[in-house]
Amino acid sequence: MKIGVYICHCGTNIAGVVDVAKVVEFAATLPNVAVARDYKYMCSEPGQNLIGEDIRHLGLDGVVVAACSPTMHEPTFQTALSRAGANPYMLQMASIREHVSWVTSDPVEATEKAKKLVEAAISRVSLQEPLEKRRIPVKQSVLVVGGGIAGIEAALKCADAGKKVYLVEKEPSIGGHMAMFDKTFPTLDCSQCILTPKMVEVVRNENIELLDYSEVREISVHVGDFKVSIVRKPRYVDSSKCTGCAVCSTKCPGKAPDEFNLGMSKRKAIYVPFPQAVPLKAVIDRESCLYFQKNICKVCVKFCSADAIDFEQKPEELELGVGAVILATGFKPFDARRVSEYGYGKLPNVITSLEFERMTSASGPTAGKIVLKDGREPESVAIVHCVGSRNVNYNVYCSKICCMQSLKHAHLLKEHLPGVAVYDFFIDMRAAGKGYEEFYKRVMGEGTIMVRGRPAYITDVPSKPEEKGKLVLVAEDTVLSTVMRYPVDMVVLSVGLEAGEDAKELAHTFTCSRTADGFFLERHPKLAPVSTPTAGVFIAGASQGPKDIPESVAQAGAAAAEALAMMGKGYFELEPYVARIDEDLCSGCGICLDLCAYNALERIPETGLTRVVEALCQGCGACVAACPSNALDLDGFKNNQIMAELEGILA
Amino acid sequence: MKPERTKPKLAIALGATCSGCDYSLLDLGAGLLDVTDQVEIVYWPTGIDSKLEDLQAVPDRGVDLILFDGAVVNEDNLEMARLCRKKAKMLAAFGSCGAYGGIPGLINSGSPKKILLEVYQGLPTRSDKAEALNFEGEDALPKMLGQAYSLDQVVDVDVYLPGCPPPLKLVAGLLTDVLAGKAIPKGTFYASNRAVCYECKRVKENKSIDAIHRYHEIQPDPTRCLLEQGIVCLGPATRGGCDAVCCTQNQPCRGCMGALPHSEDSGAEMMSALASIMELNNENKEADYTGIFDGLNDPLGTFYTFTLPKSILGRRKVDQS
Amino acid sequence: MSERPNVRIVALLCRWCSYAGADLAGVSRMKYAANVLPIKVPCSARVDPQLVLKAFSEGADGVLLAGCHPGDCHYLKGNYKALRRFQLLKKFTSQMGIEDDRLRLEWISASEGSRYADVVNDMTTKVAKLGRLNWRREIAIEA
Amino acid sequence: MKTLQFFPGCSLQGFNTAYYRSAITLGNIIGYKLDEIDDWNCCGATAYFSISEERTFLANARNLALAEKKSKELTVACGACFASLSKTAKYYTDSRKLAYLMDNALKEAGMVYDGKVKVRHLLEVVFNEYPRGELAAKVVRPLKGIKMAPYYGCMIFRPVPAPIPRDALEQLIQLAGGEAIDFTAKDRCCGGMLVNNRPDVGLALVKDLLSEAQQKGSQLMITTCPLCQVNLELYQGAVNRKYGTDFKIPVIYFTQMLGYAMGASAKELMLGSELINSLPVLQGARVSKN
Repeated sequence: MKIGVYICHCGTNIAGVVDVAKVVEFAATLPNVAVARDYKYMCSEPGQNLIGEDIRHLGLDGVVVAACSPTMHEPTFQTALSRAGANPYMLQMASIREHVSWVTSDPVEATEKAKKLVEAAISRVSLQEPLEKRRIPVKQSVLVVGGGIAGIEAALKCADAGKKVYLVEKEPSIGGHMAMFDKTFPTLDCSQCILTPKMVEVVRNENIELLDYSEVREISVHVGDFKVSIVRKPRYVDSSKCTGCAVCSTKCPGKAPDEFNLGMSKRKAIYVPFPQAVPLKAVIDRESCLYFQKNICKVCVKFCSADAIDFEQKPEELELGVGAVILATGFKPFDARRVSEYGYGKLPNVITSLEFERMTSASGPTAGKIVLKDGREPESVAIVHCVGSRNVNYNVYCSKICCMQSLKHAHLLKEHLPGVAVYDFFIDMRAAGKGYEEFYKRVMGEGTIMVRGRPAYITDVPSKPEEKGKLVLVAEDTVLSTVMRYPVDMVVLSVGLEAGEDAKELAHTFTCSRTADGFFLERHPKLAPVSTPTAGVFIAGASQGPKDIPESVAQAGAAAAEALAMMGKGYFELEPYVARIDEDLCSGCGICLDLCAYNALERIPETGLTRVVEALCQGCGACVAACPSNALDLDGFKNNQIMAELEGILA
Repeated sequence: MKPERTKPKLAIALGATCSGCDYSLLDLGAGLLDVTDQVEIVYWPTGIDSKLEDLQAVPDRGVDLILFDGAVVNEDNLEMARLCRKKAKMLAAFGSCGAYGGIPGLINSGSPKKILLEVYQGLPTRSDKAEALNFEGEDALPKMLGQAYSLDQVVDVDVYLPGCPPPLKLVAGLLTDVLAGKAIPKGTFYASNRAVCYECKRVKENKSIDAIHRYHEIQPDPTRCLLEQGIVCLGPATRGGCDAVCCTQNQPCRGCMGALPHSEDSGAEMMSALASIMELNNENKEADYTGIFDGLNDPLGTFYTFTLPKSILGRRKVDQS
Repeated sequence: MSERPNVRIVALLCRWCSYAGADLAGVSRMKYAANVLPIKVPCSARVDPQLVLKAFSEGADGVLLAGCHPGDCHYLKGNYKALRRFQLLKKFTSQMGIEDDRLRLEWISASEGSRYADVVNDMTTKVAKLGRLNWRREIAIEA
Repeated sequence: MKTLQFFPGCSLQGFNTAYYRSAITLGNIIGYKLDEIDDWNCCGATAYFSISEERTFLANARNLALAEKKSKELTVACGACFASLSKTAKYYTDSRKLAYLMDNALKEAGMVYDGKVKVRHLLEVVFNEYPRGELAAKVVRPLKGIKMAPYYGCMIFRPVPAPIPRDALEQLIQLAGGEAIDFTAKDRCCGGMLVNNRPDVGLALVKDLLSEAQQKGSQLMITTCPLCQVNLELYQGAVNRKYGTDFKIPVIYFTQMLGYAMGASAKELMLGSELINSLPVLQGARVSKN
């Protein structure tokens, strides 16, 4: 056994704390070590060549690289090995950056620890065996969860590449939050106008199967071939017949608050979510439908010329097999009620940014008029940033979009009501983005009064006559460092973005984890921002973190590209870590059989002993640790290999 | 006289043992006579009238096969073990005590000193509690070692015949091989390389148990795997070769045949296996496993009945006191 | 930690959550005790109790097992097995006189770098209080 | 009968015995016993605080250490005590530096604190430990038709918010049969010590609170903090003089309010001992009951 040991300086990242020379010197003394070198950046081309040369000339059969965490560069060095004709799995990395130099202040301790990790890696690698990656064919189809802008974009990209796409949306129509917006910052083009064409394209594109009003129930995670079961909720309207003429809803007597307008207006029991809805089909809401509640009415049936109404519809279950999944389940707006001191829900003219969007939208509840609850036009409006964001009591993170959104609202106010006084309360103005700062300047130019301060509370109790009938914001203007009272007619709370309600279940269903604040966790914050630890599952849009439209679209593209790359390759390379069984040792006790979460173990009928179904094995090793006769072992993580590492680390 | 000399020499020596292994030889019945015809027994205190001197008298490596049964817990055992090593061409660890430390090995679960006091002074049936132990002089007790050892922890061992007692067919196997002058590679185990389950005829269906039962608590179904019925059976982690004799008698395996090849610690193996299948049908976020092993008050005694000295930890931590 | 304890703690980290969490601690430059020696395993369920016992007998003063939080196991249900094995093993090790603080199971997710650092520090302090275990010395064959 | 390890603080023992007494009485009715920790010291709130916050933490470290000896929980009725104690407990776990300082200070006194104490406000305990239904069942003297202003004061939610919904007090008022006004000022500052050293600021704050209460027609103000009680009640006169207002709203503690609704006598609750007698209002309810 000839082992080459390579210690990386990583500039000063490692060498700044660890005495690399000492580690090299030490490594050279260890058994089986043919050569020990150090280099400034092992991951660099020359660094990798160093290894290649030694493999060729010294005929190394094992390599230890002590550098950053394997999570970072293991693939890099594995490639280096195979390029030089060695087996990539004859590599063992010692993480002396993430686990040593970055976390240890004392150089002496750091060097000692580095030595131990290197010794462990050496004794482990000397027991490692050549392994081959497994190739699993990848199904040429994608499941996109969520029909917001991110989901739509991802679906279209994959479909354009000729892949079969299933787009699942839990609401009756796709479009998500973007469909509710009026204008988009900073360019102020109409949200609907740029979104609807894409929505229509979704139904036009024959590669896309739109599963509206549906939800993913469960999924069995098998790389390359996810088995997904989807429940399609009953519309009680036969989509194939419905023309979307909406005559039914004009006649329908049942009423309910309109979700799309956030309850600011009413809709019928049978309704088309909004004029540009896709699919443009009616849907019946059981709760408000007289037929379902009182078994009367049936007016819709009478008036539907296409006789599309079908009260008998039942939930439908679909089973799909897809090669990749893109999660684009979006966000949920922060519930402003939680900030009791702002009186949302109690004070009639305190509204949220989203409600304001609907108000300014021509198709909205007020047909584009900005009005108070009593119908008057406001003379003064306050906009409050960071509602529910940057606050230890709610969410510590910055929701990123609120500053620009608020500025947009300030502009729209001035546009709709030239005379109106607008106060904009902010903590810090975060206008980072193309054309954003310019937009900020522009809005200031339009005469919006910027107040640097977070309102302490909003009250309808006047303390001086001029406050009668007004909403009073009490805030410290931190520029003047005095507490001021601002009487206004209307307050718009720029609510932050939170992870969707179902994010938790989704994360669980798709076995991907979430960050502390509940958004999906990417595999690597810098280098794999749209991947998850689960191979073949990608994330896009605000489900990964607060994002504005351009970012969501860009990320959706990236996720689509990842999925397409995987499918384009046609197969998925699976790490060769599989359980193996020594049939001469197996006694057929059956302990392992029921442990496997992937049913990769089965009894051989003839002998009664156990066999491993390699294709299904995911390499977790649960059975290996359980096997009482040591008949099972795990390639890449063999008992003797881990033991060797242990002995090395404690040597 | 001539054939006499050619007869292979056999000795059976004892360490810390109940001598059960010796007596089990009598189960050879008439077969034993054949053996005695074919070998010359130079030393077997429990079987024939022989004294230590007889063994000492034999020239070094003069005995073809010595079966040593018993663990090594005191200086006498140690002396005997070393003597046997010196005299034997082939030394066999005979029985679970010799091979793994066995029952006497359980003193490693406490300190020998305490145990001595307990046995010689603490026993409630003794009236003369005050009497001091004497390790000196004529009727001195042999000095205890710090702990119990298996034979191969103190001297080199050639072959192993585990079991409490070793299954006769395996003993016969060894004797025949020796008589046949067959070359027996060092470290050979006269036992199966597969676990007891391989020999156990009970039906194995689905290994997932919700509760552990002590043997007396239930009426086990004589046809189904005992473990599946919640009875702690060490079969899966124990060398076979015994034809699953206990399980056949509706008794759980207690692991006398010791750890399987490549395995250092049958106790840990079994704990892992048992814990893996325990509550297997109840794996979810809300699952609360607290107290699921309350039925198992003494893992040490349960999983290491015969193998403590040879296990990875080998003995209880010595309290610095 | 004021004094520099010379105890050694072996951390068996599942590669998906806990090892990633440890990486995060590194990326976030959180300083923690250098006494911890990490070993990467595919899943907490891969950890054979023998490994833990071996660690102690080979001279570890403490062993930390870490895996994904319940419900988040990359292999769906591995960590439950780890938990059950841990509970039984713990019963045994305490019979063998190994103090409670020396063997510990923690759920550390990929996003909990600081938690990893805290656990390591906390465990180091506790184990340091107990001192070295020196298991090998005590089973050395006398005579 | 739960036993609540209790930190009364100076004001419950001095100026505001009514709060202490009524808390005990309420306990006898709904089932808790207040067990005062021995030898507690000043919680360091108010003046102390603004001079050296660090000292406050050290002083409280002692209280927490004392508490820890008996139980992992410490219940507090005074808003100020709650704020400074819970703050100390939080910072002890959050800040290595402060923890270090506190440990050393305690070492001097031969004491240790392990960071295990959970500081709870009595309101939170009453709200979270007793099912609403159970409490409602105990109400024998519903405060029908009495409009009350639920006033939490600023400290229950700052800086360490007690784990209760922001309408906990409202819910309690309702189950006592009363009617809670929508009091937007419910968690705003009562002026604290400013009423003395900056009357211009302090009194203005008091006035704001009173005027909202009055405008929304509340006949009673319900407080959870002795300091608030004093400021709101004692200074009504001063406010009236300064701003030409005509406030005359009795201010009582939530413990008194609940206790009364649950049938305890005015004496046991020290009701009527206020400067602005609350009994006429409370008795008004009984009359209008039938």
